[in-house]
Amino acid sequence: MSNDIRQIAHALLSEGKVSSVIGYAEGSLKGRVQTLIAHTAREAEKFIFNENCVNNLAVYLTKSYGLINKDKPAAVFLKPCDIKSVTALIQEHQLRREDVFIIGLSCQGVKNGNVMAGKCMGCSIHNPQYYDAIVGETVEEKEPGISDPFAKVKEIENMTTQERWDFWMEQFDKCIRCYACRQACPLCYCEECIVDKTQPRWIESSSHPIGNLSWHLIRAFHLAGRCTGCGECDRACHQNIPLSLLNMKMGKEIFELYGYRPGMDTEAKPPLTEFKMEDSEEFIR
Amino acid sequence: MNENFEPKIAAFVCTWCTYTGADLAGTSRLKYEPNVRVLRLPCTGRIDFSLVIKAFENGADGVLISGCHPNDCHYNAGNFHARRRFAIFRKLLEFTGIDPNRVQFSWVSAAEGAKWRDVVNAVTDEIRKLGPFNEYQKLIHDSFPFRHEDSGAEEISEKEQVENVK
Amino acid sequence: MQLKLDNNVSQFAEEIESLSGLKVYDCYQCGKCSAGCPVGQFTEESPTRLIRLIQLNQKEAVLNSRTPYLCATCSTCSERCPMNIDVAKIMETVRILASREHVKSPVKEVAAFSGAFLDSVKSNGRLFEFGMTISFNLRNLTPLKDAMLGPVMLQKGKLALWPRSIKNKERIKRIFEKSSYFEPRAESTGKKEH
Amino acid sequence: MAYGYYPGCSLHSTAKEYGMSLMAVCRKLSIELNEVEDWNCCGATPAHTTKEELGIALAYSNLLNASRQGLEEVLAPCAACYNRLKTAKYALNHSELLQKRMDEITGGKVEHEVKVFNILEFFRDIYGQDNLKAAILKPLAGLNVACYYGCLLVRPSKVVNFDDPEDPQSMDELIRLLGGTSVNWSCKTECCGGSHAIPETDIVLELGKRIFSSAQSAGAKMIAVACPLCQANLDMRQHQINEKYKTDFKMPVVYITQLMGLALGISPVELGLNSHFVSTGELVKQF
Amino acid sequence: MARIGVFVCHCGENIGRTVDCPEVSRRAALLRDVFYSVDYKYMCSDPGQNMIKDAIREHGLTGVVVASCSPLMHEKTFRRAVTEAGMNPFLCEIANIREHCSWVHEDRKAATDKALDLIRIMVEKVKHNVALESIRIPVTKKALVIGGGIAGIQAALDIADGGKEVILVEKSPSIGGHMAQLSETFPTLDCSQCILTPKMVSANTHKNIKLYTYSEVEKVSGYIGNFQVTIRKKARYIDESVCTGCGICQEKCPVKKIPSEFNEGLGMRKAIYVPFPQAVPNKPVIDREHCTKFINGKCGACEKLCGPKAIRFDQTDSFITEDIGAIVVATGYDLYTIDKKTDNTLKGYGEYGYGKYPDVVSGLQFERLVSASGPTYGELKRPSDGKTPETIVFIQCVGSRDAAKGVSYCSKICCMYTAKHTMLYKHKVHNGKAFVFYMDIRAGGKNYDEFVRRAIEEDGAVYLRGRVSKISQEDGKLVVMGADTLSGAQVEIKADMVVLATAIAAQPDIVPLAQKLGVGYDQYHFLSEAHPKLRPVETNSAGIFLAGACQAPKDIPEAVAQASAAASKVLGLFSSLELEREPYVAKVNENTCSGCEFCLMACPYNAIERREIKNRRGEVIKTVSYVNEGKCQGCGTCVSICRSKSIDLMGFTDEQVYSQINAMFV
Repeated sequence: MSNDIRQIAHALLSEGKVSSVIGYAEGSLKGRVQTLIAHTAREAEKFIFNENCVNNLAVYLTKSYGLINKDKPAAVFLKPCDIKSVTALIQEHQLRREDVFIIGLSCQGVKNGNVMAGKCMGCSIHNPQYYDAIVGETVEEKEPGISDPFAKVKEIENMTTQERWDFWMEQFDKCIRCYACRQACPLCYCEECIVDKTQPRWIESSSHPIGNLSWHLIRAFHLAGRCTGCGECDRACHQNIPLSLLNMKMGKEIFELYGYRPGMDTEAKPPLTEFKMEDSEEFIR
Repeated sequence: MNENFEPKIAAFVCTWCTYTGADLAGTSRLKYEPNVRVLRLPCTGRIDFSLVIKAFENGADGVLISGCHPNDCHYNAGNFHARRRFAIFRKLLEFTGIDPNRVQFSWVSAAEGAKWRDVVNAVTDEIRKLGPFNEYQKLIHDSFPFRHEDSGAEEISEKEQVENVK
Repeated sequence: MQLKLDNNVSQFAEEIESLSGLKVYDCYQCGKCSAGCPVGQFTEESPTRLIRLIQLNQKEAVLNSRTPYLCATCSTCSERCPMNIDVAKIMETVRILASREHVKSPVKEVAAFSGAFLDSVKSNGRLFEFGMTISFNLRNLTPLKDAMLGPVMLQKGKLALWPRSIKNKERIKRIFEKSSYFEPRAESTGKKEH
Repeated sequence: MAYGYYPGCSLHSTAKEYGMSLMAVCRKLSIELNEVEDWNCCGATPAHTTKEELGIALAYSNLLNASRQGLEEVLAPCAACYNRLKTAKYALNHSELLQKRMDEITGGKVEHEVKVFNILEFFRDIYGQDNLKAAILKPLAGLNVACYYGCLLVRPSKVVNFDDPEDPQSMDELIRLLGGTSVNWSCKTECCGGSHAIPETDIVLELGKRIFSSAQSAGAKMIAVACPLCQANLDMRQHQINEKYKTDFKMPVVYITQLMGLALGISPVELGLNSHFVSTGELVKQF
Repeated sequence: MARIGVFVCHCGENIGRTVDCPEVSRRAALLRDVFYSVDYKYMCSDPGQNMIKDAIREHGLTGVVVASCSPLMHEKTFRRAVTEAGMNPFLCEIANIREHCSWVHEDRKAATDKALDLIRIMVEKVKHNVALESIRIPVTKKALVIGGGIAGIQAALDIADGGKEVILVEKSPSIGGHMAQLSETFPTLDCSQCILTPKMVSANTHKNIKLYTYSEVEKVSGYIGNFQVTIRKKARYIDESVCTGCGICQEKCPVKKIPSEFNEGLGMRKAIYVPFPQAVPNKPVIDREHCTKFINGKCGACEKLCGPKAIRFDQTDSFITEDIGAIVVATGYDLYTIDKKTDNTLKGYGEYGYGKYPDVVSGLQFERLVSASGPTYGELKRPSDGKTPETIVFIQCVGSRDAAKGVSYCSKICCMYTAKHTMLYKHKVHNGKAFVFYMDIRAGGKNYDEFVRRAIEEDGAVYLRGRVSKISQEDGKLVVMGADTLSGAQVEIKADMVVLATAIAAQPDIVPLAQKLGVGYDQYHFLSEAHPKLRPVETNSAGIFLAGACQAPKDIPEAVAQASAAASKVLGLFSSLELEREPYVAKVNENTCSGCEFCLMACPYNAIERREIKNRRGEVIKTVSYVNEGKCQGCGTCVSICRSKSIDLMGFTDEQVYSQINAMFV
């Protein structure tokens, strides 16, 4: 498979179809991969794809990396799940369709460290649905590895209010506010994050309990109806805060209430920018 | 929970329906609990969920959000947007262990002075039952060891003036 | 005639609604059902009036009305009702309810016919017209009704003399035993279809 | 071509010429009909006006047999049977509760969907008009026919969902296809009181009279039907009507399949045209 | 450093009774940044207002909080007062200690504490208030009226008589609308055209009205006072400036058999035609569907015979763009189609045989049959054989109040025009009999019920309460099978003619127009007013008004009344040089906006647009949101939706709200 990858990358660059190709290359450590941004056909030789390619390269398509808005599109290798992020970026006008060349990778699931990544266990799409080119023969679609991807979420839902509070306070207490979660998230592209806003300061910046709680509440809510569940926030957090649980919960509620799944349609209206007359209001007096 | 505890409740209301309805409650001399502090905004559409968080950070035991009934919104749709926003936000609070009943939502029209009274009383009563928001108070205390719980705002010491101005 | 009404005025209507899954109070008495009813000139209460009586809780009058028995179940009323009420179904419901509550049919011929018909089906699994006609006429105490038709039909080979039963009669027996008066309906009945 | 066939009680007796003519036509067109094994009575009006579930169950048990037999398309020539089978299907599609009950009552479950067709649908949609056209030997030239659909073929439209309930056309099209003329008249879907054929004679006489006079004033020489009840009613009662209302109707009431048979060159006797109460002589003469 | 003044009002006893005002003012003085605090019996009185003005001057206050009644009562008063003292009005805020405090609480201490809290909250807000200028929007004093029926004509004339310019756009070749088709009008039975024609003529000749017939609104942009409207002038294939309307072309045109729209298909017209004799303008139009010249290039008779040489076969649609200040929508109604839908959704009134039996006609067709200008020149002859109907049946609520086959609403005018029809009938056929099937008689209105009674008592119309189930044809008669629920009997009438009072429906092509205008519409596509009771002629799009049946079924008097109302709204708007609006609008911080366009999607007013930020070399660096102040109504929905807080709402800024919350509980 890695061969096809190099071929297509080589072709795209040598024929000058794209300004750069974003992909995976062997990492310095065994079993780790690193991101490679190739600008010349020669570099394309380093590209690989294997079960260690867990990270979501869509993040490099956010403006801050300066790889888009060139005269030519940027090509990027994406797993079916990563493509959702690109869809979302296009939907949210952060990326013009013509500025990206999506090379879809069929994927059997990837590893996080030496265990299968959580997102893969609940995954049910293994072949790209939306792409410009595709490499690797289509793999057979199979049911999610685990019966219920929301098991952990439900576990927390079943706790008492007090237990939930204690659980999250313990988690948030670990937060050192390094914002790695923000950095890793393809959808945290705001030019100025609300947390950096000082006039007024909505979120206490120091990593004390109040600031941490506010930050994680606001982060979770800002991703409600947008998060595509790539799980990069979890991976990025050195404090091992299960951040994606909050996003999953939001996603679950959004789907149950408004039947919306993020990252599926570049033309769709995000659920919190629209409404229906008949939306539920059981909680309103 | 303690019966003689007086909850602090922040209310965010829209000008056109609820605020006017509350005015009507006044002109009709209806009596209700004095625990609510009303903050007037043009529309529930303007009520960002972070206002709720801010209210808790400032020691509120409960929050009440109120606006126009569906289809009555002066701005056509602000209340519909708010409805979705808070339907989801409540779920988030609940999930993180904050009792969603601390954030109450109601439709009160400009004609519903009596309903405003009932809502305020009911909400005050409910929050009173829930008791003071100790969990959050504790966070506040741990975060701002220097902030005095009840510095009566007026008669502020020089020290604090400096504290707060910076 | 005088109607004595009280707070239970909608009791019967609600009973009919929950049994039939139809919305009785949707009827605004336009009369279109009555206008097109093929048996209209043979009935005392028009369908419109019958539904009105249901709306006004006149259970006894309704269960004893001849209209539901004379209804030819042609569904013209249901087809043309501006409020999408299946009027024929209401007739059917009243009839079934009456038999469930053992109200004697005011139109004995129809009752007798149904009885005879179902007996025949029950015992043979199929209809055996000749036997059925005879048994109907006996039940109906009009042994010679349509007697002149009989021979002609026989000669034209249109009445089979011996019942052609089906093999698996158990199945029919079971159906007759287990079937209840009304089909089960969830609480939220009367979903209108447009 | 082989299809499922649900004759229903009448086609073996009162409507035997309907059965005969249908068989003759199918033989001619080499259509193979497999009778639903051990079928039972659909229950007709008495069943569903006595017990709602009985009406559904009797029909359902036939669908059950059909599906066990592996039949996917079943022809129900009798309009009443057709209507009952369709009603059962409709009711079941709209209520899972009912489906459960039926499984209990009949002790079985329909494995696959069994499509039910009336005679007109069958020849129009399944066999195909072109095929039929090709097989015509003696067009019904100069034959003025009043197509009578009655109630059960077209109503309730949301259940049978077959043709326009107010002004259906499928039988008229068929007649035209056979080379005949279908008159434009207004009693196409009026009720003949069929279900009261035996108990409430007065009603059927009145309704029958209306239908005949309408057909006559529209210039029809005969009435074509696709329902044994209608046929029996209008044919058997015609002289009673004449007696009661001092009218002089001499209007053969024939099955659509009999007319098809004539057009396909089948002998009148084979089509049972001799077993009518009102003489079909005039008609037969031409063939 | 802020210098805030607090002014506590006793409102006589109203506040003073429960709130210890002197105490409140004393403690307010201790609040941070409060440099002046005073209480007084009546702050809204002149002496009270002077206290405020003086304090501003003497102490150089930067902000004022008046603790008094609701801002909805006296905010304007006090803001005017501070302005007189040279302070920007938006630096004055009200703390509502009456409606929200003294009147609703009994415990004096609690009330006093709350009053102080409310003041503190407003003090914190006013500290962050900034001087704002009311938004002034220039107004183009030219109105657009869409639709040339009676409502549109009336609105246009009223505005024009008010001395303002009007553009009147009508999609058909002549103005006049449905009213021009009517024979006589209820409840007075005066001839429709006698009262309408003069109005049509003056609409055409009025110096302030520019008339575009056979034209449609193509595009609408802009906002109140400043719309840009593009009008498509469809090709008539006639040079109107040359055509004298002599009519020779119409006379000589060989294509005769085209059903006339004006006569509801009961009469025929030519391929080049003037829709009706009194048409305005009296200029023909060529129907290229049927014109032989367009079909096969032959003929061209009209061209040859036209004296002034006005025929232009090569003419194409032209476009005109106009600057418009206000728009009146008067697009009127259409009739519900009675006959079975082609898409075979077993709907339609098959049972009434409309379209099948020629003598079953619609109400509007009946109008044409009894109209002096109609195909029979006012003589009532039935379509099938020209025979005068001796028995006629009118059926009301055909399509109306019919959830199954039509619409659920009441079409409102049918009861009246059916009564009128029975009279017109009786006046033309003295020995005839008219039967009416109805469900309810809805004749609310001046002299309306009297009118219906007249039909029954004087003209002998027989009213039967019930719907009709079926109409069939036997021996040249229409057999009407109905019911009379009052007697509980079936009714059969052998009639010569049947008239169906068909439902009023919205214009079939209204939705695209409504969307161009940004005007809402209901499930039946009738346009939505801003408030059902208090703003019946306005829409939720500022500067766009409604007149006539485009909003809901209406009769002529109502349509005319609403048209005049809309006109006066327009004139009111035009009476000022500029519009002044509270400056509570959203503003975008273009530096931090990342252009996700969530605000743009959520804005209820489409007030948010895209703006491209370019560098010196003119290359687009990024696209951001931009608020159109003219359209923004200041709801703030965008503010809550913006994740990066890059939008703020003037008057209710993040900073103001934030500091208010901080001041809530201490």
